Amino acid sequence: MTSALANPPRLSVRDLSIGNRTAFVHRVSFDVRAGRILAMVGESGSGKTLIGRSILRLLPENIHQLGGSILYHGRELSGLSRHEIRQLRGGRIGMVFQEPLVSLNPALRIGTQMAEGLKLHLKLGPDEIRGRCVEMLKRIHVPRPEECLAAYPHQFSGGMRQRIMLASVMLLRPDLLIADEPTTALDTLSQREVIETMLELTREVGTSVLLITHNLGLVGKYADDAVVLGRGEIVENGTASEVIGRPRHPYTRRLVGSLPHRRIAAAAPAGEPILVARGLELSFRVTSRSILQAKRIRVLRGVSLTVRRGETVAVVGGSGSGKTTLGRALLRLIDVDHGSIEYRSTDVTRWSDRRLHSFRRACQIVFQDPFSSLDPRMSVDALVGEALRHAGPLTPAERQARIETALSEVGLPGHAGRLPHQLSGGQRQRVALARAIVGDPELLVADEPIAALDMTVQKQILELFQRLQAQRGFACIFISHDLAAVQQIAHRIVVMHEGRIVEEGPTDAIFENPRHEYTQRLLAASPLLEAVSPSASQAAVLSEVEQ
Amino acid sequence: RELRVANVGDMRSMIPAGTTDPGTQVPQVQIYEGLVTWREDGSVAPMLAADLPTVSPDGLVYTFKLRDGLTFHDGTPVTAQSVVKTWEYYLNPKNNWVCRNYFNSDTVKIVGVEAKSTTEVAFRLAKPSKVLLTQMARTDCQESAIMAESMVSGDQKPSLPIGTGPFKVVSIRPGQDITLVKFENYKARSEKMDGFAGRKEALVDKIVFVIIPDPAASNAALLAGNIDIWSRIELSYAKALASTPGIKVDSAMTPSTYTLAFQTSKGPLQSEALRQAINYAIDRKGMVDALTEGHATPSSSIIPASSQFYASAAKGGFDYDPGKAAALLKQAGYKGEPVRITTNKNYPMMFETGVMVQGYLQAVGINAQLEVNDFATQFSKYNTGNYDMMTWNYNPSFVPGLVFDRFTGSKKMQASKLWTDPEARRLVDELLDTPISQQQPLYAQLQKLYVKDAPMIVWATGEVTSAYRNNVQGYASWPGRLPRLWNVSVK
Amino acid sequence: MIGFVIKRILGAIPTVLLVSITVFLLIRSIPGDPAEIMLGEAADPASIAAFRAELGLDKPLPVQFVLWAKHVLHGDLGQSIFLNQPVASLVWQRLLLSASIILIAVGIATVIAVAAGLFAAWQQDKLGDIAVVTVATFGLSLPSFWIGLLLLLVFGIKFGWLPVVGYVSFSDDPSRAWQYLVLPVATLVIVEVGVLTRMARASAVEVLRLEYITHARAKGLSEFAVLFRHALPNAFAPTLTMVGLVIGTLLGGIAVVETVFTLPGLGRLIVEAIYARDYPVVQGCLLVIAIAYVLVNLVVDLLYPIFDPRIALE
Amino acid sequence: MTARLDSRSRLRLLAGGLLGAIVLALSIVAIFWTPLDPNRLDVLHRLNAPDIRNLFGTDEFGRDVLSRAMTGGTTSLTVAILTVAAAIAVGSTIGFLTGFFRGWTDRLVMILNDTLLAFPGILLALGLSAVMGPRKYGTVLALSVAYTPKVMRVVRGTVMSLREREYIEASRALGNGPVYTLVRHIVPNAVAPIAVLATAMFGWAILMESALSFLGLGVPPPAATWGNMLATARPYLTSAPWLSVIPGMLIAATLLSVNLLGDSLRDWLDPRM
Ligand SMILES: Nc1ncnc2c1ncn2[C@@H]1O[C@H](COP(=O)(O)OP(=O)(O)OP(=O)(O)O)[C@@H](O)[C@H]1O
Ligand SMILES: Nc1ncnc2c1ncn2[C@@H]1O[C@H](COP(=O)(O)OP(=O)(O)OP(=O)(O)O)[C@@H](O)[C@H]1O
Ligand SMILES: [Mg+2]
Ligand SMILES: [Mg+2]
Repeated sequence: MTSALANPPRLSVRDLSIGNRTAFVHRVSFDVRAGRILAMVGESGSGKTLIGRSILRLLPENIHQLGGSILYHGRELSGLSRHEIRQLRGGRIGMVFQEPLVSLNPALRIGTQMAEGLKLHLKLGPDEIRGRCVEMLKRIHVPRPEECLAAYPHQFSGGMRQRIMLASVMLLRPDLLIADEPTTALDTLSQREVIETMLELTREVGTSVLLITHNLGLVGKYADDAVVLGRGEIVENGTASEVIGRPRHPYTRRLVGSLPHRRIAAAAPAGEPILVARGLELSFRVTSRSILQAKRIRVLRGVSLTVRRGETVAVVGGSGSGKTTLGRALLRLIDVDHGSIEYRSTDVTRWSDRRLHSFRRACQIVFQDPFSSLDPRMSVDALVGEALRHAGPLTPAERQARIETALSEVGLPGHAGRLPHQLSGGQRQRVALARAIVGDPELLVADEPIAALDMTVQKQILELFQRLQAQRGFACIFISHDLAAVQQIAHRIVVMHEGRIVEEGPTDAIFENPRHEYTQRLLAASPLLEAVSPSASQAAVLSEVEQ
Repeated sequence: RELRVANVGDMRSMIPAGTTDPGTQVPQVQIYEGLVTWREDGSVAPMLAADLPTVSPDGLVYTFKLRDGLTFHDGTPVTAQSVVKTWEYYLNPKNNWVCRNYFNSDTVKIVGVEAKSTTEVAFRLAKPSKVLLTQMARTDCQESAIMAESMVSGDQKPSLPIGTGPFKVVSIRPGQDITLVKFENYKARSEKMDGFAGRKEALVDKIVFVIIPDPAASNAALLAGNIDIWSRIELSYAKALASTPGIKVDSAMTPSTYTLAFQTSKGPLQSEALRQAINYAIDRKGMVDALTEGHATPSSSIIPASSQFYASAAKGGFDYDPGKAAALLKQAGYKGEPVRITTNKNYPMMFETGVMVQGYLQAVGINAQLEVNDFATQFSKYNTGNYDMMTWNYNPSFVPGLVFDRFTGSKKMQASKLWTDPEARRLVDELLDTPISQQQPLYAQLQKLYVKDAPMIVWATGEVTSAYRNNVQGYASWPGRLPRLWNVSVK
Repeated sequence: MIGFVIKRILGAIPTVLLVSITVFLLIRSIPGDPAEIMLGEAADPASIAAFRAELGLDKPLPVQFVLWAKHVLHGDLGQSIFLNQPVASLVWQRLLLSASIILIAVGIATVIAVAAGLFAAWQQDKLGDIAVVTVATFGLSLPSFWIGLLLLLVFGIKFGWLPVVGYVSFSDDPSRAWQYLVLPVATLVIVEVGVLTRMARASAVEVLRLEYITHARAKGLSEFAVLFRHALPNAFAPTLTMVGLVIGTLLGGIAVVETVFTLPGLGRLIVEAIYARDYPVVQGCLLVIAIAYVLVNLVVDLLYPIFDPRIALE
Repeated sequence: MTARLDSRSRLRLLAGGLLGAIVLALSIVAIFWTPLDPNRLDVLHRLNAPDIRNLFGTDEFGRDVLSRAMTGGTTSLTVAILTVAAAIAVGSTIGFLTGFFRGWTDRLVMILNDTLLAFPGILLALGLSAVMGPRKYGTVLALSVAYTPKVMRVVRGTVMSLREREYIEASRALGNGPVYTLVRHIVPNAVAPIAVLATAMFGWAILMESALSFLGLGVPPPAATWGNMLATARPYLTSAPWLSVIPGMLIAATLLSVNLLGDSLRDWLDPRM
């Protein structure tokens, strides 16, 4: 790593404040230097996304830059005309958004969306555009790139969409790339592939990168410099190795210290089974416009699973392997084609919603995409309070107390009146969590519950799970890409691959002795997990989190 | 040289008087001719017949002689056989000819039509009648016009009407237009034009009847020069049109009366005093001003103001006298029972009449309510007698007696009859059997009876008001109402 | 997709059948009948009854309906009572004209509405938005007969640019035909554009807040491209429902415009046939309208996936 | 929900409210008092241009246009409000229920709905008038019958797309009954298209009344409505323009107000404002 000082800043942010009536970001200053990668880490809700967006003047309505300056190659960005800023967007400064799944236009073909920037900024002809797109898609390992250009976003799995987003931004060889959590939706295998392709490309072009992430592993491995944000202010600033290796500020210390650690010898409690699924088969109808008839794709192919009281079962597997679908099917949110689901020894596979009353109350779910699972018109307390409708008679005060407890347990006090769109990604996820636990469920299906959370909050949530489990003995199906978290919390692991359970066993057994070839690959993508211990050295921390 | 004329609707029947709506009548009058027709003074004149028929001494056989050299539009000659075929068609109940009733009633009953030679044809009656020729010449029956044989025999009906008139039809596009061209082989009479009679000469090569149901559109079309003649204008436009340069508006009194029918045998209007009160309650002058822009003559007489008998016979009608109306109401013991005025919006004039009458009736304390239907519904109500009072106009005739004939009689025979007084019916029968010169006292008697019974409201004698562009020459409104497009040229 | 189309068409049979039966009963339950109208005011009851019998109106209604339906299944819609033409050809000619006016007008109205709606949504609450909304509201406040007449007065009479009455079909003289369609089309556009604009605006407002719009901006696209390439297709789907409804309504409701401009279209034909109680024509028209309506819905449904590829045909 | 209106919305609310208040006030006053008798014929003063006696002029029967416009407002607004309320109430209830629950009732209702939609309004109106006879509330009934299927279709479409949203599934997962989910989550999120349709229908109802009165199903004459004032003003478009301008302006003002208020309502319900 070269010295930061010898290198003039490409992007220089000085005393930046952002907010509406109150400031969410206070006087933040940092530099991104030529060819270097600046990682921005920090608390969820600390303003990272807002800072990224403010550079391109793309703040949400009602939120404004309140003060400070953003200099790009020494030019003040906030003083540029609309036309000038448009020249920069995409062409010079590329941006990958935090929610890649909703960043592609559902109505336009991938090819059209990729070509747009090229046509606009580089004025290329159609053939050349096509050539470049195909080449780029090949580089990021999208199979059949020619067909891909003619397809629509919804025809791809989450991981693929995230890669496509990145490709379309990198196609233009920007001078500065702002990447806001570019890998959250990816499994370990894809995550590594994507981040490495991205960095390879930036290195080729000499792009500077502002990488916003919760993943300290990424920071340690790839970033040159790092800034740490806490409550809208910069608390620490330096080279990545300094910040992670010798954290000075208490928050940074906590952050680094919150890295998940392996639970030692946690034997699965042998409670009575709550939910037993046998031979679940499920397929979706998909209509493709090119082919004149509908076909069905099989998503679950004979999945059997038992969850016992007090037990946490982790479901891991590649993107698109059917984990979410399994979770939804288990809770009878979608109907299976074959197989049976027993709740407390009663077959509920074909019960109507009406009869499922007590089942629904006892089994809760945290959806993978918290934003779309929250009614946009309801405030946080109303959303959480809704889960208490069936919790027996409560006085308004009791009710309020329980809502507040749940919110503070997930680390979100004082946001009760907010609406979902006024929250950061991590905050939304915690609302969903609070809603799921407020009613004391027997079983919780948690679909990627911590993907958007920073390490400290992650830790808090994982601890919360463990505590609740100890106190109330509830069972949990924990769907996650995050093997470190899985290792910490799960008693048992189920590995899914292409709709089948390919391997199943106690956590330790799986981690130590994976038998199935796919499991082995999945674990191999995070090769140094073995070396982890709670009191890790700097090197160990780095390797541990590089999943 | 082409004449473009607005027509309110499609020609709904190829057969003369197959239906009696104006959209059908106006083009047919240019196409068809009967044995006899009207002069402007109301007398009957020969048309296809060389002269008026000879009548056998017993008054049962009328023999017509056809003019020589007449041909139909399809080139076939007009013969006595054509007349027989046409009349057999008319009289055959299966063909449902609209006017069959007029020749199959107590007054006139034709029992046979025979060809005496190629040009001579005889009509045999069941009993002598004074009105055979009058009925035959009826305009609303299209002069009982003679059609080519292909129109009446055979299964394959031609798609265009084939008559003998000065114009023949070359194309019909429903909803759009009817195109007529000059009939080159037309053989005109030598007498000068008088009413529908006399010399007819096509001075334009082509007439296009443009079908325009909407008065506002007709008005616009005339202003824009897209049509040359709007033969019966909507009177709301009269004033504005008259003041437009390049457009002439002219008006002629016709024997038509504007009327409202009463239901005299049930409902509130059984009361004679109430009916009279209503007649006194309306301001006929005001209605003429407001509804016709002055293009009508206020009158309460059943005898049209255009009639020669009007001046002498139509005395002692109803004046506008709200005070008298109030007194009559008291006499009738009227206590606010609702009186329905049935009208329709298909004919704006009828609707507005209803509105005004309602206004006047309410002003004297009659609880009048408008019931607006579509015309067909109203028609059905008229036929079944299901109404209290109704805006209703009769097809006019140069012989007022023929109109009386239509509404006078027993409701038991026909629910649509209004004037059920047997004495009135007797007088009408007598009238139809009396030569014109001796009719005056009978009309006077009828009028007196009418004022007492008040079976309807008559509020004005109508006019026909046309508007046309200045380049049209030889055209004028006339009492016969239907536009005559022969002897008309365009500059 | 072919399966979908076939299924939808088969699924429309109950609708068409129901429309036919209702029309059949309804039109006959309204007082007045063709015999009375044909024979006129002077007719006596006996001849009316005879005429009714001739038209087959004396038979019980179910028998009449079955007879009619049987003919329809053999492709025979019957003969108009008043117009000297078979119903099928009459309806077909009229439908062509009405359909072309409606489609052109709704097409233009949709284009204008979507553009204006997008613009208004983009300018949300600014001057441009207020202007668009106000103009659209005025369009909603004026009846078509009034607008049509005003256009006639101005362009037909005052300037004399366009003919006031008459009609020349495209097959007769394509170079003149358009002249007769300009004003009616303009009238319909003015009448319908208001509601479509408001609908487009409402959905565009929602769409413009979505993340991929911000992303499109982040690519450096001009606002025009953002609006028309990215927001339009997504905002269009809800407007499409409305477009389908408007076309459906106009199929039966274009009579006013056709009357004002004296066009021989289907709307006028229905109204005139209803007034004249020309039963075969009314039934024929309604049958055709019901089928056309079903087809319009089908096309709308088939168009949906083009604007929103996530929607699957089911 | 708390009011979250920003200054622009407040301005809009104010403008819409003011316009609406004026129109409404005129119409309410007309119930008790009009400058002149709105139905009194006065043939001596036909088609008078506006002057001191008749502020808005007189019509073809010499009736005072101002007085007629005022009573016409009462009638038109009553008809429009009742029609829109009925159509929205019935149409959206059915639309919500069938769109949400689907099943064979949905299919049946859709067939009926399509039947009504494919039916030209005029025949419907004539049929209704034949069945009921002309009545004041016949207009409301006829218009409601004509508009209900439209509302239903729009609502059903919206509901069908909303019910696929994940937060609806989340509500199910919480054990909420379908009715609760419908009322609490679907209805509030379907307000925008319904509001647009309702405001448009308000205008249609006012105008359609004139078309219906053409068929004899409108408000019985001589009572004025804005719609039939416009219709009868047609022959006098050039010679007596005040006859069309006054009702036209009143309709426009009403619709503008309704639209502005509708937008305010939407803003108020909109989480993002
Ligand atoms: N549209 C908005 N209206 C009001 N507040 C907002 C809005 N968007 C974001 N905020 C608030 O601004 C703060 C910063 O949000 P931001 O999205 O930048 O956080 P973040 O650091 O990206 O968090 P995360 O890691 O969870 O994505 C949060 O407290 C959030 O609640
Ligand atoms: N509604 C749907 N219609 C059609 N296909 C679907 C649908 N939902 C999911 N799929 C497909 O089913 C497969 C499994 O999806 P699922 O969401 O269960 O994957 P996952 O294991 O949760 O993946 P990820 O890790 O990306 O969340 C994927 O290929 C996906 O494309
Ligand atoms: Mg963020
Ligand atoms: Mg998933």
